[in-house]
Amino acid sequence: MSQTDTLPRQDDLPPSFTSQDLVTDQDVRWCPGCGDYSILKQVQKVLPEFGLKKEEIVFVSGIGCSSRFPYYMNTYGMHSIHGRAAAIATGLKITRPELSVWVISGDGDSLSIGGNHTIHLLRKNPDLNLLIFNNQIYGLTKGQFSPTSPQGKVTKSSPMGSVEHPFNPLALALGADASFIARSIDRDPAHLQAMIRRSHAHKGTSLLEVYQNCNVFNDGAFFTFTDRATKSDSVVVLEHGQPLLFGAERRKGIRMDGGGTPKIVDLDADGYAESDLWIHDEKDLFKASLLARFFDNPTEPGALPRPIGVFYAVERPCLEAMVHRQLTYAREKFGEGNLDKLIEGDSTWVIR
Amino acid sequence: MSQTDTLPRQDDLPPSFTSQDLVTDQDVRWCPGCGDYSILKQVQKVLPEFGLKKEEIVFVSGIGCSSRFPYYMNTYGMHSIHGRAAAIATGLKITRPELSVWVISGDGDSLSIGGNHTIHLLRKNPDLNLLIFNNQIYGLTKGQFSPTSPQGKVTKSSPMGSVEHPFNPLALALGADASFIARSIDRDPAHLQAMIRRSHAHKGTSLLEVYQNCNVFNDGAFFTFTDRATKSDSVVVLEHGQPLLFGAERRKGIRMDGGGTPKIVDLDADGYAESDLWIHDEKDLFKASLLARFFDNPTEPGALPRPIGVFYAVERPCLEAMVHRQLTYAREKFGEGNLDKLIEGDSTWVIR
Amino acid sequence: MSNIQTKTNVVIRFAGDSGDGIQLTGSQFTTAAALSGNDLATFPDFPAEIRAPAGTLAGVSGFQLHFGSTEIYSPGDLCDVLVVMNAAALKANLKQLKPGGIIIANLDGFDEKNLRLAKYAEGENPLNDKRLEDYLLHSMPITKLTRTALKDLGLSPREMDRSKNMFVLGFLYYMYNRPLEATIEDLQKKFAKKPGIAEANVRVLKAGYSFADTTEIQHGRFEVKAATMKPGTYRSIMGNQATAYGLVAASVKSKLPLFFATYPITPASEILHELSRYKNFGVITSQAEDEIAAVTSAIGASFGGSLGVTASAGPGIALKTEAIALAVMYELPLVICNVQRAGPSTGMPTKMEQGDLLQAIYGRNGEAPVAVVAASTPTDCFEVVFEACRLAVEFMTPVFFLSDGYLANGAEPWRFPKEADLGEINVRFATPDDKQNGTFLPYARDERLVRKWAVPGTPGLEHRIGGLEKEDLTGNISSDPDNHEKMVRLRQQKIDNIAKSVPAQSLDSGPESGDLLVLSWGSTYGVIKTALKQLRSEGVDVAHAHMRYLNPFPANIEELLRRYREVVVPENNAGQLVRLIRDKFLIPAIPHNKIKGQPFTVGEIKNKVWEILKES
Amino acid sequence: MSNIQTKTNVVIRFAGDSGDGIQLTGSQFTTAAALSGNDLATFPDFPAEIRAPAGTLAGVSGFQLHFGSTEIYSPGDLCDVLVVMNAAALKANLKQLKPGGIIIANLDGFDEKNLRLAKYAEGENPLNDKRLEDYLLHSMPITKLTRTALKDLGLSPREMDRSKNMFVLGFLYYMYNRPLEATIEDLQKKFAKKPGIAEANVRVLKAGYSFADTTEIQHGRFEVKAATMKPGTYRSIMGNQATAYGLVAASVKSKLPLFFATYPITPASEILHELSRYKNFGVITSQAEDEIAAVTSAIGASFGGSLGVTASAGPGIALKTEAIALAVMYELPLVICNVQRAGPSTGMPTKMEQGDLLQAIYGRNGEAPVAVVAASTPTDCFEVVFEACRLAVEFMTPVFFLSDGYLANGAEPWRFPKEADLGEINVRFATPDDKQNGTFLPYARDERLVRKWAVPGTPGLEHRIGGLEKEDLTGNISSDPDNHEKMVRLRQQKIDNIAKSVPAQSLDSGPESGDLLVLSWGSTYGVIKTALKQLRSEGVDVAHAHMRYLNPFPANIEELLRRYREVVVPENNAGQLVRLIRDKFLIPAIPHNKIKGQPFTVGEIKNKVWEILKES
Ligand SMILES: Cc1ncc(C[n+]2csc(CCOP(=O)(O)OP(=O)(O)O)c2C)c(N)n1
Ligand SMILES: Cc1ncc(C[n+]2csc(CCOP(=O)(O)OP(=O)(O)O)c2C)c(N)n1
Ligand code: SF4
Ligand code: SF4
Ligand SMILES: [Mg+2]
Ligand SMILES: [Mg+2]
Repeated sequence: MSQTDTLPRQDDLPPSFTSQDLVTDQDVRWCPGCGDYSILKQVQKVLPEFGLKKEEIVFVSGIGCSSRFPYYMNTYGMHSIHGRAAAIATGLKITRPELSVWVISGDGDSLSIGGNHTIHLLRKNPDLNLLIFNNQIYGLTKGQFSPTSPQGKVTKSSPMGSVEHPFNPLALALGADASFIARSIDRDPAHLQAMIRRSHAHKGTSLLEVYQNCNVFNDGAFFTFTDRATKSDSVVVLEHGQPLLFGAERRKGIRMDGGGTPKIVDLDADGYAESDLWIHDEKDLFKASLLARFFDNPTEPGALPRPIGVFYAVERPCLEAMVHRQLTYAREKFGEGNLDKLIEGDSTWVIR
Repeated sequence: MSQTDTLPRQDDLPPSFTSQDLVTDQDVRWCPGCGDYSILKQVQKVLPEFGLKKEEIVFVSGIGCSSRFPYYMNTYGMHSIHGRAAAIATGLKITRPELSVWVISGDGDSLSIGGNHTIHLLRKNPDLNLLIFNNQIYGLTKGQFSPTSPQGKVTKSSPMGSVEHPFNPLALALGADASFIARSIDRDPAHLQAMIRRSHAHKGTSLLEVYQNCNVFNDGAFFTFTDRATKSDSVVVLEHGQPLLFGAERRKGIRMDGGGTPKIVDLDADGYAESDLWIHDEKDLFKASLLARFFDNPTEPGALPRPIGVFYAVERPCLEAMVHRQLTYAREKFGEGNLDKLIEGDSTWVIR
Repeated sequence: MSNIQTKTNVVIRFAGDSGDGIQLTGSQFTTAAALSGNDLATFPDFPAEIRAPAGTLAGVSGFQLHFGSTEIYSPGDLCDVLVVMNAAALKANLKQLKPGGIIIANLDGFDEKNLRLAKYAEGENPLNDKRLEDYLLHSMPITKLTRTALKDLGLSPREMDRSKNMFVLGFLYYMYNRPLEATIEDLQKKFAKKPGIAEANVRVLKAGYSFADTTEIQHGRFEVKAATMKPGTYRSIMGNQATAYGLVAASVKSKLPLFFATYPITPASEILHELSRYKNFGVITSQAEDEIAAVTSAIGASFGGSLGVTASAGPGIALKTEAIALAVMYELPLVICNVQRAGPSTGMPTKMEQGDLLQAIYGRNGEAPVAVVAASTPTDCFEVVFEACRLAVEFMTPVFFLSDGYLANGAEPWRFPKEADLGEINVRFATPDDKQNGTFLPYARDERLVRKWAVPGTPGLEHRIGGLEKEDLTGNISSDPDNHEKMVRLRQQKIDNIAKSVPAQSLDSGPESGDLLVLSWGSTYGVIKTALKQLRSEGVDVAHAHMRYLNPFPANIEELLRRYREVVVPENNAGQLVRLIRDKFLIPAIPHNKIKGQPFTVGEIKNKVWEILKES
Repeated sequence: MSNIQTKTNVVIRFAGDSGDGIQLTGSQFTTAAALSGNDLATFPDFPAEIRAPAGTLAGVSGFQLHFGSTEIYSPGDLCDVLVVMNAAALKANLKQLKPGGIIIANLDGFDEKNLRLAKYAEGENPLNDKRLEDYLLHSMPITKLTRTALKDLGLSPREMDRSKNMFVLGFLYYMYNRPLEATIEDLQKKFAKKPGIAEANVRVLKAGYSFADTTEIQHGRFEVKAATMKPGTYRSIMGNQATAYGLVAASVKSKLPLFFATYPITPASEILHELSRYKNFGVITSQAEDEIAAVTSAIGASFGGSLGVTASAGPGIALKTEAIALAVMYELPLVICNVQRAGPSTGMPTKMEQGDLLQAIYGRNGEAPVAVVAASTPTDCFEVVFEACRLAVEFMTPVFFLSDGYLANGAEPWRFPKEADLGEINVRFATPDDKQNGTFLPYARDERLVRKWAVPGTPGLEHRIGGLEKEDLTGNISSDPDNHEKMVRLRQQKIDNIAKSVPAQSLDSGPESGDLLVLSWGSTYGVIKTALKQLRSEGVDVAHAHMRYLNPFPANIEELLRRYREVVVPENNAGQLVRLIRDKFLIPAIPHNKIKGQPFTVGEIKNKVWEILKES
């Protein structure tokens, strides 16, 4: 049974709007062939399933190619300033907990200029969905390296190769106490849809990193993970409770030794059973940390496959819920605020 | 043999200045009893050992009580703006690799407003030393909760208790690919000195978190770890290659089970030998990740002890070294830049 | 009782270590004065350090109180009475004392250590010095007397010393013939759960009173009668507190939930501290990770239909400028409270200045007009921030509310309003009916050029807003040249239209036309009013207009200015309003500047007026 | 050859999809014109999108070239020749073509799909339309002809289509009687490693040339003779490139290593791209995590003795304001390059504007004066940014260098200087000898009020600097009121002293006194110069002064302005310099504003002059 089928569905009501209703009258202005198109399409595809009303949905973005997204979604939307979408969305969600809030961001937007808001968002954990379109490049400004570009990357601003060690976005997110992290790929629509559903279903901040091809400035950054020829050997799909299997015949697996070191094994040659393998557990922070570190260069021999799927998902209280609990408690304890009493204070005198 | 003795000493020359030479003529203006005094003292104590010249040392800070530090160090110094010391220091270190650069910061300065510069500093890894004085409070602005204050903390700005889940600074640092993380405590001068030495000795960015008592706005936040009565049961001192032992008689230890779960054992009652215990390995990222997550409330029964010491220390190339390597390479390849040639370019014409 | 002199007003300055409870003593005496019906104004003068080492000059904390039986507009220049708890306090404050003034000194704060810390020369003690000859000196061992009074209560010396400010208070109550009862009641209420402490405080209060009665001051008792103030019920309030109340009031009157997001900074933090206590008003406070997150989350809340407010000072305001321009583009309500402090950069955080006016008006990239209003007194903060909220909501625009460190911490009596007396704030939400031919135009405008607020959750009004230039009416992205110019001018005109919705600029005092108009804004109000009142009593009648609306200007301002031969603009900066006036009207307004982190004195204003009148 | 008309100048506008290589074709023709000795100016007009869907109006990219045998100062208003690669390009640009002008159209870009994407009505094709009757239309199936020319090379259609811009180029070379050789050589050099591509390009170039020769344009050939320019060696250069060179030059002349830190942003990014290639000059470029890190790391580098420079635009500049004020307090050199773009907020990133002048001057908290200089032409960027570095280093201050999107991407011929011709930049480092009586005073000043640069590594000069107000001379923290006022005034006076070190404001053209002075700054220079030249030839002699130094003003500016009855200030904003002039001198300078994200046209300037002269 695939993960896609077992996902919780929010509601059994028939959808109040269709994917087509989500299309705006604005021409989509991404480059032809850009991976953003697929992400847009999958979001438009699954949103109607959630039993939401269209007017309850808000997309908030920063600046970047990816951040044009809200203009193409016929919901409420804010295209804002570079790096600040997470903070804007936090203000919106705290004050309007009933809205379904989606943050759309790029690797530059959320990890370079917006890095601080991203880590604080994750620790505070309001119930919203953060989608990072990671193309390992600055698209909108025409091709400089980003904080996720691999070291040595030659770009307009790094003609001799970038000297910067890149972030591992999911490892960073775990360090910031994220309650939900997942990864998917623009060119795997079914998986991407499943991950969007999971993001939505999670109570708390869900971070979904989407590998996205920028065919103009960083074409092929993820081809190993999407090309028919290399894909099955270089990607491992995480499913809760299932062993880490990959390869064309799903006969390669990953085991963990005592010290926490992952090892690739061949079920046939090495004589292991599936039950000997690493069983994925979304609730296990330690395992999730290890999986986030599966970050080998996929073209190198013996490289660990890159995981996609939900790495980690645990519930902890949402920011807005705690905020409103305090408001309720204060009203219970002190009564609804009375402006005249507040202004008057404790100590007055009368002049006649 | 204690860790303090085995630390690498930079140089065998006699010190060119004394601790007393590091004292400035400015009155120290921290509150009497503030933990900052001890940190200042230990830094002044060990700096002369490093074989540096006084004029090669620069202290850079942001804003906060802690950030007043440079004014009290008779070296070069910059007291800057809130949260930006890491970025300032990066610019300085890239351009002047031969200087010994120290960043002094508070939990608000480096983890709230300065969070982005901190994580980017760690990933870029210039060879400088970042000391975070973590008092779990905003001192200078008179007592609001900080991003390290425990949830529920009642402060001036959270009269019903803070609703925010705090950062675990060392976990965050590991997520940002820090190459060196350590923790010490203001009230343990010998250990603090050792950690300052280790920070200095590390090639790359060294992050030293110092638990610091703010006796005015957050008195006692770390008393469990410093009080004679509770200290030995609630602190475990990490030493490379040594088992995780603690308790008054050092007869309590920590074991790791297969899944990466730490467990407290009593060597006497449970019949374990020291060799059964978790042996600390500074080079092991996964052990370090687990140790960083030893973050229990120390007053709760059965709480894991809070580790102090060097959690993690690995070498990877320093930013400034790579930058200068490219400059050298460019000069070798293209020759020293010739301004006239540059300006002239490839394609000129002559008007007579 | 016969030897009690009557005075119309008195300035007392309390000075000592932060640890001496100076601010507390000051506030308590203030309350007593207020309860006796005096008008008053206060000025706390903090050191920059949290707790600088005791006894040092850097650690001296001050609190000045001006109270009287006449109307009081400022905390006064020099003081009549100087209370000093130690040698450093005397050294730092003596120049603030009027010739012949009274000094009340704690002898125990003048021991060798204290004298050394205060950097007096070896062997020198000012109390025994000829320099004090011209003053009336009451010196007494306050610490010892306090300890003696508490001997049998089993308190530690440190605990005992905490009450020593009560001794001063008791002494002053006797000196100014104030009853002790109200304060005693107050103490007993306040420490109801710690009767020991209540007892200690009351004892020491009485000890101070008795000490004054039985010892020195037979020939130095004064009485300050109740002021003839407008009848009504009063309370005392500080500027930041008034700001917080004003925000809550705007939330109540507009029926918009208040979302207040900020990052702590001196001297704005108390607004956060206050508001975080009003959760039963539905007020949400958010202490953000930085100023940018604060302002942007307020913008997010505002998009959602809350009253989005942020507050900061100095460097924190600088960080918000990018986001404020976004709110200009969005045309959403946003109130930015700037409690100005001395700059530039970190500057002098605990000192006041009016240095951020031009930044508020011009400090953004591109043509990004916003409204700017400024408060003139601590109580005025209430009204003006309320007005800022009204303008923000009614004109769908960011509004700067300017206060400063002097207003923030200064206190004055407040004839507070009732909710029912407050003006209306009219919110215009878009409804599904706002669709025209089936489409919603988020940037359609009314006759004032204001768009409606279309809030998520409203069916059929789904729309996108952004910081890119937008097409007129639809709000779609547009880089059409003519559209851009049109939108820039529309946004400017909308702000200019605010002038039609605010009162004409009035004269505060003085002749309708004539030789000289003093034009001012912000916290200089009280001092200038006092100075001009004094000048008037000296036969010089000069006009005074005080501006609340700094952008746009009230419609009649030019006409008003042209009625005077000269216009002088006193400001605690290097000249900012004066530049706007000169640019807009080509009127040769004269700057008068003080950039010391301190308010003007009455004398400094009077002298300038004399100087101008003499020259012209 | 007899039917070749001679023209003094020609404006060609190239338009098509970004994918059509419009910018490349434009640049190549520019090079050809330059090599023939024409003077010229160019104006690229990018769409906001990276690659908007092919064929749409939003995706149209433009490049305008003005070349001539006389001096050329601006890219021209309307064009003589319009090259359109598709229907959308025609629709978007037709209004820019002079009546009777020439259209060169790619027939293959006018198929049904393209017409639909360009939003022409069903069945309508402008090429067959009466609307084009007034123009001379050359339409040809460029795509097809290109493919035919390349048939036998085994290239894919996509690869072949990449060369179609060469066809246009060949066609134009014939039309303007230019030799092909230089370009052919160029192509062979450029594609030395890909001879197939070189071959393809050359073939298509020749095909276009032959097509023109053998077909249509017997009656439409022109010649533009070489301009009589100042003798010397020239190259063509764009503004951002010139800025990068200017920075390298300042580094070389001052012997200070250049540290350039920035965060990418349109239209400033090319400065980073350029500088990142000059590592053999010791130039360090740092692409920081955000604009705040960029400016603060430049400050850190500057403390260490490097020439610290940062660059940005619009929202990015807004983010730097807090840190710039820190550099004001530090009194360290810092150059901030602001390549202005249309605002507010994100605005129109690829369009130009002069909207950030008041922000540069007033956009910080507190009194934080900095120097501000602005470039007037692409080549002027070199000189002015060099001067910005000189002022920063010699006066130990932040300096704003203002450029804009129009200068950044515009090209012009440059009679480039030699290193030896460049001015000096005098660095004054403190040395151990600067200690006075054993102590070093980091804030001791020379007669110009400039402190020395004391760099880590210098023994004995250990000192601390900070953003808190500092005591005069020592730099220690001080909140002394008089000291604060003194320091504020010292910092202001130091900036004012810069006026003594810069040339007096000169007239660019026109009478020494008279009816009207046109006062301008920044990229309006060329257009205004052209307009006034034309007016002069029409008998109206109006004066023109163009300001490079915007803060402080040159010392003689007031005297200069007062020599004219009227002063008009054209600006691509809502009026900024004009406010400074009116405030400072109370001169009723008249604003003339265009806020369309586009430079003025010559006509717009001329009309305004006419209007003023008529009125007065
Ligand atoms: C404050 C600010 N700084 C810089 C920019 C310029 N800018 C716009 S998008 C962007 C980065 C885009 O990269 P990313 O976030 O990865 O998005 P992508 O375009 O790749 O989807 C930059 C640097 C800006 N608009 N605002
Ligand atoms: C831009 C800016 N925002 C806010 C402040 C006010 N401020 C100064 S220090 C500080 C926080 C201090 O906390 P921390 O960094 O933990 O240092 P501590 O005082 O506790 O040592 C704040 C909010 C400031 N000076 N500048
Ligand atoms: S530049 Fe890259 S990321 Fe941006 S729209 Fe084009 S292909 Fe997509
Ligand atoms: S407030 Fe706290 S951290 Fe600051 S100096 Fe005082 S004790 Fe230290
Ligand atoms: Mg990207
Ligand atoms: Mg702290």
